[in-house]
Amino acid sequence: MDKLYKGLKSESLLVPFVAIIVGLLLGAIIMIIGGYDPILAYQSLISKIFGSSYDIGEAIRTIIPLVMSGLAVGIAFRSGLFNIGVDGQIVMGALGALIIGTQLSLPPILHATLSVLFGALLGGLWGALIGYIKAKRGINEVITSIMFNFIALYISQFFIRLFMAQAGTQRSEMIKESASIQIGWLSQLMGGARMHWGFVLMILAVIFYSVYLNKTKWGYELRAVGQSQHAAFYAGMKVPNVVVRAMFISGVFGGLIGTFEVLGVFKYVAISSTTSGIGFDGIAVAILGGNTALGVLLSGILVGALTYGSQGMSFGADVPGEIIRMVIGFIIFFVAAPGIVKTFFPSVKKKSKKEA
Amino acid sequence: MTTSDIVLELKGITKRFPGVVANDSISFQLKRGEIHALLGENGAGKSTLMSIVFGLYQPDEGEIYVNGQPVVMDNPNKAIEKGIGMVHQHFKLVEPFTVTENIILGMEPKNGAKIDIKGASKKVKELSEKYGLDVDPSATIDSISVGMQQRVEIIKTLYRGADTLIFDEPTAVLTPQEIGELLEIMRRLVAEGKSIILITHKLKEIMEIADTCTIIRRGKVIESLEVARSNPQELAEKMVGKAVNFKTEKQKATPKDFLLDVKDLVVAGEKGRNAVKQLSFSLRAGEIVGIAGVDGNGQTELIEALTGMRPVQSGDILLEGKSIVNQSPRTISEAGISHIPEDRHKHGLVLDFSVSENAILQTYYQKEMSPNGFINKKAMDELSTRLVKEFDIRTPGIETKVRSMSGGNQQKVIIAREIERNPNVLIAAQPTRGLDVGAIEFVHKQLISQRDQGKGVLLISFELEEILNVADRILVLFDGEVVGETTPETTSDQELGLMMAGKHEGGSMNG
Amino acid sequence: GQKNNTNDTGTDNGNNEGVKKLKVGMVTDLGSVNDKSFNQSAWEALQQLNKDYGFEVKYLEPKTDADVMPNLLQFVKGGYDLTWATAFTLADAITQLAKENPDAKFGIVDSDIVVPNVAAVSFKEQEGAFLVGVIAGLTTKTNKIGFVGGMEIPVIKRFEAGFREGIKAVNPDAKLIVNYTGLFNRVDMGKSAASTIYNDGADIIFHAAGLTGNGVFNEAKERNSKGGKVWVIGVDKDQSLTFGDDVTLTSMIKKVDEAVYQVSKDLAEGNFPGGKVTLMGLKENGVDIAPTSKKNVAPEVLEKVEEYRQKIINGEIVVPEK
Amino acid sequence: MEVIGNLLSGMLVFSTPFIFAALGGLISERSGVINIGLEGFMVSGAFFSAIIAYYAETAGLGALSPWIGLLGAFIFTVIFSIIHALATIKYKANQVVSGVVINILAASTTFFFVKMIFQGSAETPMLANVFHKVRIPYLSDIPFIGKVIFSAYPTTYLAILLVIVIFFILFKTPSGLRLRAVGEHPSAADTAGIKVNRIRYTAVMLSGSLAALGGATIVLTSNSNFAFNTISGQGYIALAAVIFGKWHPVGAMLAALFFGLAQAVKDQFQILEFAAKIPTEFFYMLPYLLTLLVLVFTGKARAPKALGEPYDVGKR
Ligand SMILES: Nc1ncnc2c1ncn2[C@@H]1O[C@H](COP(=O)(O)OP(=O)(O)OP(=O)(O)O)[C@@H](O)[C@H]1O
Ligand SMILES: Nc1ncnc2c1ncn2[C@@H]1O[C@H](COP(=O)(O)OP(=O)(O)OP(=O)(O)O)[C@@H](O)[C@H]1O
Ligand SMILES: [Mg+2]
Ligand SMILES: [Mg+2]
Repeated sequence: MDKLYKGLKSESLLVPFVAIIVGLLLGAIIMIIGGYDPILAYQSLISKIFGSSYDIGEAIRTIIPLVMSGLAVGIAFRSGLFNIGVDGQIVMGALGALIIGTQLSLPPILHATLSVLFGALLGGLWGALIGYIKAKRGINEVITSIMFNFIALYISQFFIRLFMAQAGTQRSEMIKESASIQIGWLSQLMGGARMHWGFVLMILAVIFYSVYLNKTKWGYELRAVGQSQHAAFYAGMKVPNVVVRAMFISGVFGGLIGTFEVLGVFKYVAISSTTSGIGFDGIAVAILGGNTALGVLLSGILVGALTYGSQGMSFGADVPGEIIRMVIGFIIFFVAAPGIVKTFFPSVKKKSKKEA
Repeated sequence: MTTSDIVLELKGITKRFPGVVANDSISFQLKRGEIHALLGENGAGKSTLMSIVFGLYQPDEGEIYVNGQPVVMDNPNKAIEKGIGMVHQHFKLVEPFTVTENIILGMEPKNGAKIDIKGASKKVKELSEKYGLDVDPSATIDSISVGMQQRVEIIKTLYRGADTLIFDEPTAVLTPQEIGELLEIMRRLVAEGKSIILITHKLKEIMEIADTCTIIRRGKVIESLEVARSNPQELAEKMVGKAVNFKTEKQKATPKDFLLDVKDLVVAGEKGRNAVKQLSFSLRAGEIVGIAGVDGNGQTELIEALTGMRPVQSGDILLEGKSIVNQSPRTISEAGISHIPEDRHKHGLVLDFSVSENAILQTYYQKEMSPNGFINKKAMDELSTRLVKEFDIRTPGIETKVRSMSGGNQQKVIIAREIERNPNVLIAAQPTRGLDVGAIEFVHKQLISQRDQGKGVLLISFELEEILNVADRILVLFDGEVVGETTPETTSDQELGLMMAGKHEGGSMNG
Repeated sequence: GQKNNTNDTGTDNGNNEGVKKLKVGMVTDLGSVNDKSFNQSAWEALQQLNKDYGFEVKYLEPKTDADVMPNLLQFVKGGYDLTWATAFTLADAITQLAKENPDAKFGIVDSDIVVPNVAAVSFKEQEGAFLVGVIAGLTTKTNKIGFVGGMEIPVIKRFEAGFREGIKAVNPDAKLIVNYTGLFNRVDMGKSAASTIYNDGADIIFHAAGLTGNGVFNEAKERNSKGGKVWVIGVDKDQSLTFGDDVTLTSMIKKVDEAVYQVSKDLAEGNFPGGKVTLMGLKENGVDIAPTSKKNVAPEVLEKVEEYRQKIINGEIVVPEK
Repeated sequence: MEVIGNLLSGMLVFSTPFIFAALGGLISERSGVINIGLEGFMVSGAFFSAIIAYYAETAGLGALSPWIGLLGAFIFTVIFSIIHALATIKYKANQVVSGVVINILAASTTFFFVKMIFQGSAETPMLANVFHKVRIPYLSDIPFIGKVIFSAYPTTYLAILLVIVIFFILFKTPSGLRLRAVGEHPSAADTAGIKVNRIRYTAVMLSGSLAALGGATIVLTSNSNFAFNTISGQGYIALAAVIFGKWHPVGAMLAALFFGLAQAVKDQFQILEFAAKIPTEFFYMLPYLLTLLVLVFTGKARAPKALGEPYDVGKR
């Protein structure tokens, strides 16, 4: 208890903690106004997340893309770039995995590996292209990202519809079983939840993110460029290359999300009229996690768990899932503007002042 | 003396920042029509005090009286209303705006709903004529020189009807000519009945123009004295709290092999025209070559060309006989050139990196610092700890972000890093800008010690005093060309000044 | 707030003998249960079942593709007797779940999957579209007719193909202008597409574009309010009820509610059509033109429609799917 | 000729919402506050216009109701823009994050309220009274262009009028000068006696309301109601138009028009004979591809210098 208190005293932990509590409380207030039962709602939420091994598994499945997306946005942020194009990179990653997964016939592990790699590569190149246009033509990456999201969507639709469509459906054909990255035994253990190797890759990605940025010379370059392009240039770094590299890595993270969804969850790609939006949630996750590896992991877990749990809320308490989106919004808001929390909770303010 | 002669009085002003007491119960009086200098080391609390007077910061304790009336200065508007104007150390000008727009900002004359730009321009013209502050009202700020920008700042305060003007290190960024002109302007202002507070690190200027000097050390007022009854030595000692040495001690140079040969160098400037034109010179081991000149005569372009940061149009640069022209900054730095850049915030440092991260900015990728691509934290920390010690960098620790350090200490981080690399050639651009005398002395010593170890040092400075004190040989740069070469022993301020203005009398010789 | 379940015991009104009270759930297509389209039709059927027989019914609206599985499973685990999926996009999930949970029963709309414990219901949209094509072909004054599709996918292609054939059958000279907006949910794009087509001279547009189709109606309304006279042919439900009969020439309806109601009731009566695909064409009364059509469609045209209906029903005409 | 006429009128329809939202984005960004929440503000505008116009209609206000809806959208969106303003100005939150939060909150809250107000319905009821194209007398009689340009929705005229007004304010009046100064160099503005934060508050709130007009336009001219996907990405396009238009009202308008044109081209091309051979995806891609190409060839723009930085007196 003492330790817990000590941990909480430090502002970096206290603010998100209070933010989560306040966010949930606000959600409860809105539920009461809307005539719902918040206690039942949150009970259903919790029991949806932890209710069964299936639910735990599926909650993890929801968390994986969010963490990856947070990493994708985060590494760009750290390099001074704002990548709102993760959605497009996801699409390209999925397309890449789908192409290899459906068009080639290879032995199991090799096939899956190649599919993942190709998807990651496509995602990476898609990101790198944004970086390249920024580095060479000075075009703001925000607009290029937006345009690239749409373009990716239609490129993918084009390929699926013309080359890989499953007759009579609105989706591609299935990937070959050899390309699957699902973990059958684990899924069975988890009551059929869609478990896949993406989980392991996600953990590796988190570690990579942390080590690469903080411990390697390449990460040092990324951070230097992120903080001051001029100083980086003065110090002999090839700034355009670093920008392209950062966006490539960001794109690889995005692309991996796409490969996980195709090879581990759905086994096909649906022709859908919009991108997934996971890339935008990634912005929230990245910021909530302060763009650090551990932070992104934790915030991804939080956002993912709440998102997954919200379905239980509508089943168990008839509460519309939008409420949870609001709660997520509130939480990010309070974390981003800690001053608000401090204004409302002067005791927090006092404590954190002493800390500073 | 009646109270009405005191235009501004501060009583017991205290301002605390986390970890520092920037101003410790400061009391201060400004008399009508005087020029009152404020002197103190970097971080002594001068800027903070003036920010309080101008309403940017609120003091934790103490009162401010203007013309004998107590005033709560809670925002700059209040100060402006009370006739106080401030010319900030870092100019507060909106770059894409015109001179007129900057001056009228916040007090725009109107013509219906529209700004009366014509009327405004006229008013600006009038003011500039009255005080001899020549400016072009329709030029944009980014197209005029630093000296001009400062005039705009001065007109801005006058336009707002200021009686009391505060200048925070106004000469740090000016050329000798411009400094002369500024001092002239100040005299004229005082003659018009204005009162002036002048913050400067240059004792010469205080001696030349100030009536009174208040010395601040570590946030406390040490003394207010009449300048006419004092001397630079006394001022400096009171400021630092111990004896100081002005003239940097140095032996005669013993130049050896040629290290750097620049031949017919042509470099393009920002606006398409050539900023460096057919420039030739050389630098030998064991000498300090000073490049004197007014800002904007090709210094920046020359330095950037030498260090690979800007492409060269034609000509050659040889380092120990090998051409390094149009090589990347990395290649050049590896070939043995260190570079203390002109703009420490923009180029020299990653402000949000720690001291130790900044210490490896040039060497992070090398074997010793990052074997197998992983940065060796231990080596990095050892290096920075050693540099902090050897170069007397005042910082709470090596993990401190350099952004929060004082300008002088930031500069020391750069100097330490660049010297530590043990270069053959050290290019030092404006290495002491904005530093106090103690820090300046330190930097000069470092440059000379490099020379004495057989390195070549190229010192680019707008400060004649610095050039005369430190350089062994002086080149004068004008309009992208070397218009004269001389030595400190054989020249004078006047002669250098003439050459810098483009008069070829000092015996023009190229190379 | 509105409840997404209805479990108050229905009014016992005699006709529920032999009908077990079931728990029936449904998972919508990505979209809402109040979409004024097939999600809503299906839900209305379930509510009707609640009223008629006291079924306990509930729906879930997945927010992303990934939510589909857990949502379906929620019903399976919640002990529901039957779980409906209201769109063929859910077919893969249903197939998998049905195999993993052989004791659970599922229904799916718009799909032809064959799994023992799944009752699939599929429609022959092309047959209905053929009939509205006949109406359009005979009603047009400009000999130009438009079609606005959502995405270029097989179902929508069936609408287009049937419509095209219907027009061709009665008016070979009429030109069909086709525009796929690429999205089912962008009303403004539907409006713009309609505007382009009407400007090109068409006077009737048939849409199969979900919400995007609302834009077609809005454009037609605006034109008519300024003295023009253009028509829209609605889809899925009788859209004259939403948009008024001054613009709605007719609608091609898909009786999703009928199918859902019937299959659910069959289960309660012990005749669950599992492992079968119930194909609902004109013959099975699964597709039709809106009952309100006589309001705007000339009687002789309706006669023609009846003629073709018979031909299709007895197989004289086989309407192509693409 | 006919084709071009169609294209231009399609362009005006599509670009009007972008113009409003881009103007909003521009005002906020000119004051130094990034506004990635345009999407959310458009959602809010669409939502409020739909329900307010609906109630006005029910109250029997007839043809006046779309105007009331438009005004309502403008006013009530302040609920959201004040959140963005407080967070970014007072609490110095990361501006991008705050924008993302606005987008999340606007989408979830409005949809939630639609469900609450209309008994679980996913959309608001269809409006009977929406804006219709108006012809400007005489001008619309000019052959060819007259029909296209002077026969448009009132919202289109309003948008163009606002472009002119905002241009005038930004570049000719004291308020505009101050706004731009605040976005370029807040501490210069501060020392010149300008209340930096007050200007930013005004700009951000105005920004939200202007973007709301964009959302309202979509409801009141083409959609006739509000559903959860009424706004799906238009805000981001408007943001692109701000940057593409180099933070200048006329530039932003041109960018918006360009984008609207690209959308209209997509429709027009499809009905042409040869189009049948081209995959439809190509047409869908066209607006974005064209924008990208134009961008790559026209090069970069300079953002307001202080964009993204909370104003902090003590910051060096
Ligand atoms: N905004 C601030 N936050 C925290 N500390 C500050 C701030 N401003 C100044 N300080 C601290 O106050 C002290 C005085 O700073 P000040 O800027 O007044 O020095 P100065 O005398 O103007 O120095 P210089 O000669 O370098 O301009 C320094 O120790 C500095 O670190
Ligand atoms: N936000 C801040 N946090 C901490 N210290 C600050 C801050 N702002 C200013 N300072 C301190 O103020 C002091 C003086 O600042 P000032 O603006 O006068 O610059 P300086 O040190 O003279 O350097 P330069 O002239 O190169 O800008 C420094 O010692 C610095 O540590
Ligand atoms: Mg200072
Ligand atoms: Mg200083």
